[in-house]
Amino acid sequence: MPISFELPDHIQQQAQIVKWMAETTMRPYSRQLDENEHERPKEFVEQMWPILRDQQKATLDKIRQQAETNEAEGDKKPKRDSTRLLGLMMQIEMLSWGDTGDYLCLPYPALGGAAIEAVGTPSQKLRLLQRFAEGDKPVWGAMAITEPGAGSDNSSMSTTADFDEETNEWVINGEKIFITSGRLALEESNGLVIVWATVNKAAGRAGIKSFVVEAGTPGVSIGKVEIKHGIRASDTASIVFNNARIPADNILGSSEVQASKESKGFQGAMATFDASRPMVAASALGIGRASLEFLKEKLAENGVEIPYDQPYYKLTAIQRDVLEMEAQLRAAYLLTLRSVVMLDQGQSNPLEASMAKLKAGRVVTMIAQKAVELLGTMGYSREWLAEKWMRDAKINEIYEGTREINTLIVARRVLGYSRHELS
Amino acid sequence: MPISFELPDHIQQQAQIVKWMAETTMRPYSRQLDENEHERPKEFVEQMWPILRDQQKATLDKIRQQAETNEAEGDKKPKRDSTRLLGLMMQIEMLSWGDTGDYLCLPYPALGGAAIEAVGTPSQKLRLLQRFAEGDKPVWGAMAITEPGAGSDNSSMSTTADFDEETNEWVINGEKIFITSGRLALEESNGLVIVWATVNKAAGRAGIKSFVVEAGTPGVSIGKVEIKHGIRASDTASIVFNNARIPADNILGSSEVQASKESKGFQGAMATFDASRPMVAASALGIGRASLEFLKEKLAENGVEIPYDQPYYKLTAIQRDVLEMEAQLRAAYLLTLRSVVMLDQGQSNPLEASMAKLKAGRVVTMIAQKAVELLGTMGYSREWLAEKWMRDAKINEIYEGTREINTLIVARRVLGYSRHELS
Amino acid sequence: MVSFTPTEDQQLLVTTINRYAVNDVRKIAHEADEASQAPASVVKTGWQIGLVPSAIPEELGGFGELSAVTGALAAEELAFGDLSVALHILTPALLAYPVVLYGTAEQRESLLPLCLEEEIAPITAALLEPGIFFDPHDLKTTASTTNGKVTLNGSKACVPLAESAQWILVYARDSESGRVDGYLLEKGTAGVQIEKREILMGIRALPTYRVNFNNVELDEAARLGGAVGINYETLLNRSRVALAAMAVGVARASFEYARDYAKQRVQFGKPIAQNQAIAFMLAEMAIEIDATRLMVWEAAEKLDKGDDATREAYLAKQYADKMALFVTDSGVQVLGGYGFIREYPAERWLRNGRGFPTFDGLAVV
Amino acid sequence: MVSFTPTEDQQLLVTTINRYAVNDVRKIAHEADEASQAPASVVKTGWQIGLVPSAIPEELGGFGELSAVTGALAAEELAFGDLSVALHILTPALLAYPVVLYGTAEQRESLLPLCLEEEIAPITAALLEPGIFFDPHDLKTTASTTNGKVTLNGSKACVPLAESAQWILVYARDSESGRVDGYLLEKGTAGVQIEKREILMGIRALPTYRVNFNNVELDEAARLGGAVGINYETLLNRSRVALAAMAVGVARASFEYARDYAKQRVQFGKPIAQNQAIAFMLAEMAIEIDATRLMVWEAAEKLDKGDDATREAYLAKQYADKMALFVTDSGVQVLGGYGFIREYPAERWLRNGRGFPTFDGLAVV
Repeated sequence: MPISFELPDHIQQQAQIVKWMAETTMRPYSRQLDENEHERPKEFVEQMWPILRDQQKATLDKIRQQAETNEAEGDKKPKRDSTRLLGLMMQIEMLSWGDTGDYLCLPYPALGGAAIEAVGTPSQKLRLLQRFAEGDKPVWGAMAITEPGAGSDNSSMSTTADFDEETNEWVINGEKIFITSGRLALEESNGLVIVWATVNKAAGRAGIKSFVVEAGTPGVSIGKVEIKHGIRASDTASIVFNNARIPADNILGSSEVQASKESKGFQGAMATFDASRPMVAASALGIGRASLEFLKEKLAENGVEIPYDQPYYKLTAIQRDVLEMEAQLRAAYLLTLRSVVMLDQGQSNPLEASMAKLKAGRVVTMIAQKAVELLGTMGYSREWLAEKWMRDAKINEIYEGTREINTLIVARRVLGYSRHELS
Repeated sequence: MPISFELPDHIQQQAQIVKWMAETTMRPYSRQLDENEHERPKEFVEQMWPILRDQQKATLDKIRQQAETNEAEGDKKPKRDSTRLLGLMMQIEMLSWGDTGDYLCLPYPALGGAAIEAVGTPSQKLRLLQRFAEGDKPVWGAMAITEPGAGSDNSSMSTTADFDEETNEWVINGEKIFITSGRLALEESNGLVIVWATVNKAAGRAGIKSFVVEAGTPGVSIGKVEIKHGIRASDTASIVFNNARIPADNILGSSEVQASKESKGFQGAMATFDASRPMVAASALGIGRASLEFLKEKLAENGVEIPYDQPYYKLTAIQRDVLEMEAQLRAAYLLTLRSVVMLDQGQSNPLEASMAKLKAGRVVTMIAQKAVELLGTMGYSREWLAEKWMRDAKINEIYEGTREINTLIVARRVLGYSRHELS
Repeated sequence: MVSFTPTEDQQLLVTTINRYAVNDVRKIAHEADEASQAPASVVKTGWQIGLVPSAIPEELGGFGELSAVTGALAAEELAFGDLSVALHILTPALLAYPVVLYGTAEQRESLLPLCLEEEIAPITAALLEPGIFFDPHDLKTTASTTNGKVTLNGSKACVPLAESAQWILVYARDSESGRVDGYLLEKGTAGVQIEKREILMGIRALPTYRVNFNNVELDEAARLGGAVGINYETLLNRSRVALAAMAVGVARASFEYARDYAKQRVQFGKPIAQNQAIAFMLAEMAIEIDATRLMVWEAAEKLDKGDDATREAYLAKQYADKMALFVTDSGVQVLGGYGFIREYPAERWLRNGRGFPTFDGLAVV
Repeated sequence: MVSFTPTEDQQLLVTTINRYAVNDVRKIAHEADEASQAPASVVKTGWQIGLVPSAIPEELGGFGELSAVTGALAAEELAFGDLSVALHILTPALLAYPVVLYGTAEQRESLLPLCLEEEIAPITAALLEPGIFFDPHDLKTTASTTNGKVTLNGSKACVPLAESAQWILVYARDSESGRVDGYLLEKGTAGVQIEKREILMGIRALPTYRVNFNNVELDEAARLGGAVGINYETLLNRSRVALAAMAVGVARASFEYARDYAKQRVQFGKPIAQNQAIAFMLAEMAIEIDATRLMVWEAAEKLDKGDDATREAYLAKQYADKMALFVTDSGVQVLGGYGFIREYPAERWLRNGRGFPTFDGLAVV
């Protein structure tokens, strides 16, 4: 089909609904949740749980069907709804426009679910994701990768998983940090956390597998709950594993994956990120949009309108800045849109995903910081949300691959270099 | 003495005189010399030769005296005139304000002389520099380091110098490129070129020594004369050495240096650059200043004045740009000033020199490029000099250490890292 | 439905132009720049790809395809070869497209057939005006109408191929209403003075001229679109899209050359592309090029849908201007000393890339 | 004679302040930020370094040394410790220095001795005004003089330590002449309303207040400098220099922390500082910090010489605002995830660093 930027109506309508929710259940509480860190966005979570739960239920039903048909017709890659991720992108942008901290508290499998979908077997999906598809109480999923010593260097993990033949269990030891919704998943709901650990340190990447740790597992405890620069409504915790024992079948993936001496398991993790980066970018766009819209609104109240047909020499400094911010945000939006549509069309997009994540992170950080400046003393005041959006925005240059890591990925792809040729 | 930015009167007067010369013998010919590449700035050279020749003569007399006194009192580091390089900086800035291409055609020992002063013995200085201190015909010096394959990587030189016991001569073979005034030195005057060559390739840096090749040496020929983006009045040539034989004493430095298995010789070259980088920065500043002054003049003619006490929200886009250009140029000027004054005070300044060179190169490139834009069709026209200054400015991010090389040097110094720890 | 895939026809066209850009244009770009003239044969080959003819309505013998998206794809690819040649080959569009869009029956029938000839059509347009400031909404060139006659006064700058042009489309502001119209001016009309060729930093192979109008008298029939006139803002947007697309082409040329150079150029024992400083610069270049292209496509698609594309076109052009400078300057930087030597193309791309903020009206889709 | 070497006295002062900044201030900076209050003991220790007292004329018991250069050196070093504490300790200068420079004999004798006490002097000043736009040359707070009485009306924002202040120096525009003067306002004057404490993104340990003036009646003797008044532009320049110097201090703190972190933090088998991406960022940070400091010193020296320093001070401040954001943002970036955690100082430096464009009049040398 020819080049087009036209969003399907149903997706635009969805986005409008989400915007309305953001205005009614997120924005009104943004300041309070920022000032009272570790308080939870109750209203938002309660409103979202039934929706997400039923979506999850539908997804599981699909998987169940496929599992059956597959037995019948043999394995077939299920045809993808070609606007699924596009819709997701628009919803995430609007949710993050409402409040990124709240958005990160969505009661759903999150990255943990993404990992399960990426490498889990059908039966694992059905068993592990069921909790997100039933009940009145919200349930959270999370992903635990980063370690105190490791940062972006996931290949050098020190968290270990040893198999205990006698009890037929995996025994996990180590500490993970910076886990979004870690406490929500393990202490405040009957959730689960995907933990990346090595079964063979000597094997490096190849030894790394992903394990499912469920709430209530003995030997698992929440360590530190972080106090942060921004996204304070989001739960960021560390988890300590002290001889934590989990069932043998809680290692993710088919028996080949589990056995494989290659780094399939690790690549699984990375694949999860390729899928998630565009959504991180979408979330970033929401903050940039919130910040820019608010700025323009306040400028208009003070008599500053933004023209779109004036030559440079007739612009004021502020008009020039806002036009630059708008162009940059549009550039980031379009790069994100491209990376998402590629996934919907079943194309691999690691380059485009990192381009989008990198550009969006940088642009919204710039926009939110600039907005604070252009709004003067009010921009710097906690009476308005501009300063909060500046603090929220910055996380997008840090989490799920820092600016530097993503630039490195883009550079490698652009140059056709391996990890060894360009590090 | 306390913190002060006050330039001594005599230096300000010098600068005024140089500015007058720039206005009368450089600017009027800038366009013509740019359009007719490889034409020489005759008027300028003729006016400068007697001045530089007599300065050189005075310098040599000093050296002669010192040589004598030193024999008497033993070697003492000569006390430095504490404003010598400061004066030089101001003069170079003004000359380059006039025309950088012309400035690079100054009839004097240039980098070649700097090398001779840095590592040459007193007798070598007297013998080799005499030609720059006498006669009616201008004489040029030059420095040949870069090779087709090597770029900034001077340690991997392939030009060789072998000693011929029988004739007691050095035999040089290889090719050097990007030599400023190379043709002026060897073909158009009785000048000389300092050539960096290895006496022992296996020894890497340690094997590299500097040799003096004088005009008229058999086996030396000018290869390619470059056609360039900017500084077109400057002579940039390559030199081919085909069994070029030079006297044994034309290796620079004392017998220890010559014999040394360490890289004293190479460090000599690098020391030359530490001394020359601030002057390259000074030359860059001249272009930036020319470009910015011209821009402000034309803007004023069109009713745009630059205020210095207005809040940001009351500025136009152009005023904001010009204020930014001015601040940036001042920052580069002050970093350069600091690195020069340190040298005058006998302090080592490799970090500050690279900071100045890097900042000045980047700033003037930005200023000159921006000026072309803000001057619209006239900025892009060859009827005005703005576009020429843009082309001239860019060389400052490239020669005598690219932007990247200088950033690397700054980074190493700032981090306390060796070449091996940070490359 | 969102999609980033050109149609098969478009892909075929791009491939054709790419072959021309690489095999014909690149080979002569340096000499053309030095000689301030592109070889006639190369211009003719480029013209015969048929970009402008295909936009001529079918009833007049063309293909009736005037698509901004297709135009943007073609403009990028042509500029990837060389900007001077791209602007040269598309100069006839400066008059032809507005006539296709807004011309009266007479104007279309009399002028558009010129675009179906073997040789490049001798037609051009004049929008830019001399001086350091230019505002397309505040033209200094005026048209005053009195009993059936239109009188033009003023000066235009940077008019491509004006000297050899049979017809020049001149944009002027009505001295009463202030509205901007286009006026079709035939060679040799009294009061028209074409000055000696302009000398510019870049696009040196493209002849451009200052043109003065001193009480030039025209019949009212010379007004493009007659009484109805033109949609000036739309034409400005079509020009913004064309130029932004060309900026992408120039930048892509510089980027690809720098990328390949950095991979083969060995220093300190490894390709310089293996230094993060160089690799990261190349990554940024790639991102900015892709981002700009997407902005160009979005604006172009809006034009093809008939929506108001002012905001998108304006932002895309503004973004492209900055991107072109950043990328072409980085292209020179990556090459180091060789970036400063004219036998290497990087410095030409920088000279051409720097010009986009001042090229208003020099191209159209 | 050009020189970049502070005097021995200045170096001694800087060493003293540095010891205080490192040993006393850094230790409490995080808690103070969280608690929105700096410990009184730390404030007292800082006050007793004697920066403000030393500026009081000798005949009143001070050392009579009011040097912009010395003030800039001190401001950088204090802000290197913590910006809130630096602004807190120097708040009395906001009233004291203008009085030293322009006060009448009575004003000097009645007010300056407050600065010689053990405890920090309870005096401050009010320049900034509410709203998103602020122009010091277009104050909304007005002073109208009628038969010997001055009436103040308007609102001020971001007035440090206003609640505990005995005296506030209020800048207002004369409703007739339009000229700006300073008015000395004593605690409890009728019509003065100090609102509840402001909440800001940064400088959280510094209490600042909105202050409203509703027909506040003062004796004309309250005008600083009496009939002669003040040199307002000079005071603005002294404020620009002070703030720019503090921006250098904050940036230097962030840079040094990031540099040391990058050298010890090992990833992929080596310190992250050995990646060009990180190393080059640190190099740029170092250059911008040095450049800004030199600009600050140049403006300060001009002030000390009594020359008009408007251009230098304005450019230095503008440059410092940008530099502070670039450096403190990079400081967070270098730390990665830890840069986002409040127990690490980088994010506090970013919140403080971002504020400089809006701190007009919050410090003075």
